[in-house]
Amino acid sequence: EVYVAVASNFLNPLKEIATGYKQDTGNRLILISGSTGKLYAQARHGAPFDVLLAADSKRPALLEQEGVGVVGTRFTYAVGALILWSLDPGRVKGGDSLAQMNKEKLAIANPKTAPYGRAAQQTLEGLSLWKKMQPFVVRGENIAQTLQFVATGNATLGFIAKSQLKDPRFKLKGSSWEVPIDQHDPIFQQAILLKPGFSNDSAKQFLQYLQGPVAKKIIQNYGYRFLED
Amino acid sequence: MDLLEAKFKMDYPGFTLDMELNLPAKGVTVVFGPSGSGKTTLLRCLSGLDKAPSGYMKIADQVWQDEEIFIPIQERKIGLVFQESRLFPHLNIQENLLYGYQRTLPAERNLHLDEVAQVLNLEALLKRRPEKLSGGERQRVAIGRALLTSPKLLLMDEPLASLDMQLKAEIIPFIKRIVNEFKTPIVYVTHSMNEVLQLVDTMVVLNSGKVENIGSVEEVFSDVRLREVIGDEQLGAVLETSVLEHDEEFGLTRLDFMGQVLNVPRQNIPVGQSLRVHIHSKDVSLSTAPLAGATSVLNILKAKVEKVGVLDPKGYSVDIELDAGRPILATITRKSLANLNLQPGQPIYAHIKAIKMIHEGEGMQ
Amino acid sequence: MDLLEAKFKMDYPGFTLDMELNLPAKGVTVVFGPSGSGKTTLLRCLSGLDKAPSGYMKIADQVWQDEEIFIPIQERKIGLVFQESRLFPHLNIQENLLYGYQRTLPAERNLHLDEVAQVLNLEALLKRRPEKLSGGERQRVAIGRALLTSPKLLLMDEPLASLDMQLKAEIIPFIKRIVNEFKTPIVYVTHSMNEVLQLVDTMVVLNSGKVENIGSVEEVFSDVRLREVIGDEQLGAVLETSVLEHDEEFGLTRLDFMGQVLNVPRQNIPVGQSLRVHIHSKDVSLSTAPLAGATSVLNILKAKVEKVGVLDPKGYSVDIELDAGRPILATITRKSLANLNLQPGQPIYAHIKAIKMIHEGEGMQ
Amino acid sequence: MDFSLMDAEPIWLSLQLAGVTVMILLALGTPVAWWLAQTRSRFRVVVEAMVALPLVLPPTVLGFYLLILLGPHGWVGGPVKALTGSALSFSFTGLVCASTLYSLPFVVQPLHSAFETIGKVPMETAQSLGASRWDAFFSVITPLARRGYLTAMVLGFAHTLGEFGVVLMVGGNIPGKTKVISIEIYDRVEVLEYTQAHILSAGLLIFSFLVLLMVYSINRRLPVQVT
Amino acid sequence: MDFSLMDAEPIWLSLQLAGVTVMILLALGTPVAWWLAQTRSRFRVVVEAMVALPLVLPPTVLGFYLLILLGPHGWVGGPVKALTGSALSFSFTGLVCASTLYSLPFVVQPLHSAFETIGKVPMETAQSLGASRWDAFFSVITPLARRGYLTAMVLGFAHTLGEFGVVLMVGGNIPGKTKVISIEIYDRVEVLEYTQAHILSAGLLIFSFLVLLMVYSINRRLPVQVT
Ligand SMILES: Nc1ncnc2c1ncn2[C@@H]1O[C@H](COP(=O)(O)OP(=O)(O)OP(=O)(O)O)[C@@H](O)[C@H]1O
Ligand SMILES: Nc1ncnc2c1ncn2[C@@H]1O[C@H](COP(=O)(O)OP(=O)(O)OP(=O)(O)O)[C@@H](O)[C@H]1O
Ligand SMILES: [Mg+2]
Ligand SMILES: [Mg+2]
Repeated sequence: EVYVAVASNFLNPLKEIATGYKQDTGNRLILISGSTGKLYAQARHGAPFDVLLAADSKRPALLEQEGVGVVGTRFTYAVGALILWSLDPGRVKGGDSLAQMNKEKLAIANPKTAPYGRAAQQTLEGLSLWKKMQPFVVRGENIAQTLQFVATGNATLGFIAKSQLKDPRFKLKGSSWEVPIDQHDPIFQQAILLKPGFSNDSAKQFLQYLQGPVAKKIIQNYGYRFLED
Repeated sequence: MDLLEAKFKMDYPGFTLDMELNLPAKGVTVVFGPSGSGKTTLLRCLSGLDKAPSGYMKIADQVWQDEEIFIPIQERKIGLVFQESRLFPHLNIQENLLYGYQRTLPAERNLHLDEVAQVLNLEALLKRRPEKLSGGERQRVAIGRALLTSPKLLLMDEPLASLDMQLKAEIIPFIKRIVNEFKTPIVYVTHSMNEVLQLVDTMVVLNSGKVENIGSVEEVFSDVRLREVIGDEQLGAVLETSVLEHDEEFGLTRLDFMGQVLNVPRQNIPVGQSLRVHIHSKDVSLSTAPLAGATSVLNILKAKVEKVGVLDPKGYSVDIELDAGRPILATITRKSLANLNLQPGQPIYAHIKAIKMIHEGEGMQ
Repeated sequence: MDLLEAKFKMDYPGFTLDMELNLPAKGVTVVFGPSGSGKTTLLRCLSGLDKAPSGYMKIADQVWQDEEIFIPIQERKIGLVFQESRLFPHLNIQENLLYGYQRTLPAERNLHLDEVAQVLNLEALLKRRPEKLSGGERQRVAIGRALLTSPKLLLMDEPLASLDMQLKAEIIPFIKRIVNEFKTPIVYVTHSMNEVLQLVDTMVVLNSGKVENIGSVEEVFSDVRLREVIGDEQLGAVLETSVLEHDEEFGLTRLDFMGQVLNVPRQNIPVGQSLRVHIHSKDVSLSTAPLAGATSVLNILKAKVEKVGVLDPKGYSVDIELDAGRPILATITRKSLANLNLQPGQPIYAHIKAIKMIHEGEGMQ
Repeated sequence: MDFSLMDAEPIWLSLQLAGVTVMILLALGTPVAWWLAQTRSRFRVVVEAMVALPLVLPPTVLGFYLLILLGPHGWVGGPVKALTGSALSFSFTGLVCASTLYSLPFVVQPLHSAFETIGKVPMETAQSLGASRWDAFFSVITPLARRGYLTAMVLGFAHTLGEFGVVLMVGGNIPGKTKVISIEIYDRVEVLEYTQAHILSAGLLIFSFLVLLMVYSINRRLPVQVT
Repeated sequence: MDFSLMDAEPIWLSLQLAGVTVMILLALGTPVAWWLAQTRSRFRVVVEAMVALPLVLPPTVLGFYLLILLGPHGWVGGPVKALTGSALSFSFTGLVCASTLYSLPFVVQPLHSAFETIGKVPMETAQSLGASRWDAFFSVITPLARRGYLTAMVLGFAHTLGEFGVVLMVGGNIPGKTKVISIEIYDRVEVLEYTQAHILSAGLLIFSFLVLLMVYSINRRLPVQVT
């Protein structure tokens, strides 16, 4: 058994991977999802996680420094992509769809706490819309909540993760615009082996599997890119 | 004359109140009866706290309850003294006293704080909280609080039960004053015969939720059948007299009773004013001739034997009904009866061994 | 003899209780005094509910309170009847009655539910909740609850205040039985002189937190200085007599009082047993010669004039102290005094106009 | 310092939110609790049970349902939008609605309990002295229920202050509008700004402690016994 | 069906947690509330104020501090680890500790309020009938405080059931160990599994509703008035 702490936005892909992994190796993954910040704090204070799949690169790096993560096991398992999305099929045509906001809300993840939020802010800054958008912006605690703001019709537009749009279970429709990758700092989602997993061979094996072709295929299906891209 | 008419039927498991009342809506109506006979329940119905189903109540042409109408208690302008004092714990004594007062139109207020506090001896307690009062003090506050609403009808449930005789002697005249001065009718529940005698105009005797007797004090007190309820000792004549003169030298007051004279200790009452006296049947002894020798038994009434009561074979005394203009009752022993050989119509001397003056401060226990 | 010694000082703003008591720890000690005089406070100190600082209390060689010792109330084995009934609202009547009973060692229980419920007339109410009881019913439950703890000392605060005379007449003998049969000392607070007379062995008169008088009933009742507190009407002789014989024909009982005979209505008491009688000073009239003519005034005692009281210039009557073996008090009018021309030492006939038998059921108001 | 300016707003907003919410809760909770304490209706237990239900759902989930309800297509938000031009979500008003619903049990329950303990005697007594039911309620019942109100206010206020799940969801974390102090602290912890989180937490705790201390001291000075 | 099996565990865990927590809370809250109602100590207001403080912090933040406290290096977790081999964080015991602290005000406040309203008369009366203080407490005070206990239990239970901020932080969302129903629902919403979230929420609500209905009905059938 491997205890895998996973950022909420990667939970669905990881579930698929876990199914395959179990078939291939017979090992079971126990998934613990949460926000990266929470998982980090828990890992630091003795959580029995073997592996952490974070939504950013900062916190795995910190864990490595602080000796909670095993040095040298950190790697980027996926690179996220940002999408501007609306339920309204005709609403989003490109970046300039943002210009015509009128009493509407634009949902983004909290730039302070969520990498996708920071990316959204950078995108808007690049478009010189950040200041102008302020009256319309609502912030979700994380990227999942951001999606809910839009999906429930409370916000017309929202910057969400491409993986969410691609998630087969979500069955999202509407109109969208994929933000070009150079408009914001890349969203590196890193994994790291944690101390409790150091003696757990299955954990190391799982990290290998995550970088293997089967897993990569699944990750790609969710719209993630890879470092190599 | 103004009447208070009421008809209530209340059913509790194990107890049924079922009564019809027709009372003068003036003076004091004393409700008397054993514990659990329904006195409090009656007051609750009269006040509107409880609503007897299909009950009826009317006072001085105002219907307070019938099939359609039910005037809620707060609009009835009644004053209610509960059996327990029920002070508001969050208010001090003054605030308690003024609670109803402040809710009375200024024009309708006929009593004020100062006077009430003084009569009820509460002046030193005004700033205190109810929980720091003695039982009797609390009871007095409850009385004051109800009086200060200047009610149109006053309902009092054993208001003086926990007070000493001196306080009673001060409060009872005050209650009488309210009756006389403001014409407030009072329905007054008590177990104390002394309170009854001093206050009563109309008497209602209850038993097991039913009215046992109802009438003027003279009628009720000389009703031999009520011996049980009223108490052996209290049975007798209640007579209305008037003050004839004061004998300052010997400290006597002479009363006129239907042309005969009764001597009683000096009373502080103006000549000509009326005074109610109570002559217990046990305090009347009979003799066929006037007494010889100097004696301090000063009151002898000439009367006629009206009726010699039935001598219960197991009893040791017998009631003799006399006629001295008004009925007088004498309870004498078997032996006396044998000595006297009484016949109806026979003239007789009734020696009144004790006369109870029923007025302020007298005769309180 | 067992004593109850106590010394308490309690300070409230506006009231100070400061008293030292030295009482026989047997029989009934009646605490008497006006409202607010400290009766309840005294009972609270005696019971251990309140702890008077540097107070002292000792009963029958057991120290309950001194500088070091303070026995908490629940270990004092007392029975306490509060002025308010204080029933437990979450328990029904039977559970209320049994609350203390169940906390008493079976070996120490001297009364049981059936008997108590019967005497207090509560049998029909056992399954009911306190809020569905009348005021008097609640009070009776409170009495029963305290009695059922079979206490070593019983403290009762106006226990019969809201009861009618028939109930009183049933409960008082029961209380006496507890005193006699179980030797339970009782400290009994009351405002009712009738209760005092029927129960009292020792009397404590309080006023403004101080002891005004303390002593046997004979002493206190013939203390002319206590007229104010005791009440004009109650002043007089309390005499111990014994039953001489019963006259079945005339329904009389003859009592022996120091060799003289008193006739009273037939009493249901065995010959030889003692009976306490109360002769109010106002019911004694005097004559220099025996009476002629048939009369129902049957009781004449030969006595000597002991002392003629001071005639208050504003008063209308005067107290004459007589000696008939025991002191007897007669209160006669100015006029009688003038007629009689009394001299100390002079033989005199005291006509006893009324005798109050102080025992079960008699003389209740 | 810029730092202090930045932090003042969420605090102020939180206090406003908690204050307004508690006031609405008292105004709303009082009649509900009174009804519950008085009625003999069979529905009483149903309402009693329903009042406690908002507590059972996780705040975020409750927030999610409220987001739908108060949003532009929701049963409540829709009509409101039609009337006023904007829905209730992402607005201070929306926050107040959400907090009110969520903290309702903390106000209704203690009041209900207080009213029930008071019983019918004080009301009867006040009416017998000529007070109308309204008058009696405010002059007698309310003061006698003081401890209940205190409990209700403290629980309601503190809970509104600390809650963030519902508020985050319904409010959208808009600075100056719906970003309350609890969200602010939460964010700091999320992004590992522990020192500032500590400072804010400590500040909030100390402030609340002082407020509570004051409230309880005043309460203590008022006469205690209500038997 | 696999689905139902998967969901049973968090529900069961939640009920266990809420049950155990409420029991501990009653055992702990009763003496605290009783002390508060009895004492004339100056510390009373301080303790009163402190009891409400856990509410003021956002649950996650409180959870964060508890995580530190109960963790292997924490003041509480450290010694416990030295003794038992494992710290309190990420364990059921840890969850119970955290929930207890967080729900404490919901139990202490209503009980305090109930005890204060009861006053000293019933205790005096019971003692005068020979009951020791303990005996009197259980035979008289507790039944008279029934409404207070009801409020305390309902609020404590419901709040523990619904809370997830603290629990998520301290417990770590470990399936079968610390993953309670509230977290489960939260997760479903997070990943947009709305249908399942709805089902779970509805189930939780209905279940809680029925439990509360039962509790209140029993309470109603017991004699009401406690004046
Ligand atoms: N807690 C208190 N604080 C201040 N004064 C008090 C307190 N308790 C009693 N008193 C006062 O002490 C005096 C004596 O009270 P206590 O209850 O002993 O009187 P009591 O003799 O029993 O009177 P009652 O016959 O009216 O019951 C009263 O004047 C009362 O106001
Ligand atoms: N709510 C109730 N449910 C059942 N019985 C009741 C209820 N209220 C009163 N009773 C019964 O009704 C009878 C009359 O009660 P009520 O209070 O009118 O008596 P009371 O004449 O005032 O007696 P007391 O002199 O003892 O105060 C009593 O036997 C009492 O037990
Ligand atoms: Mg009554
Ligand atoms: Mg008293």
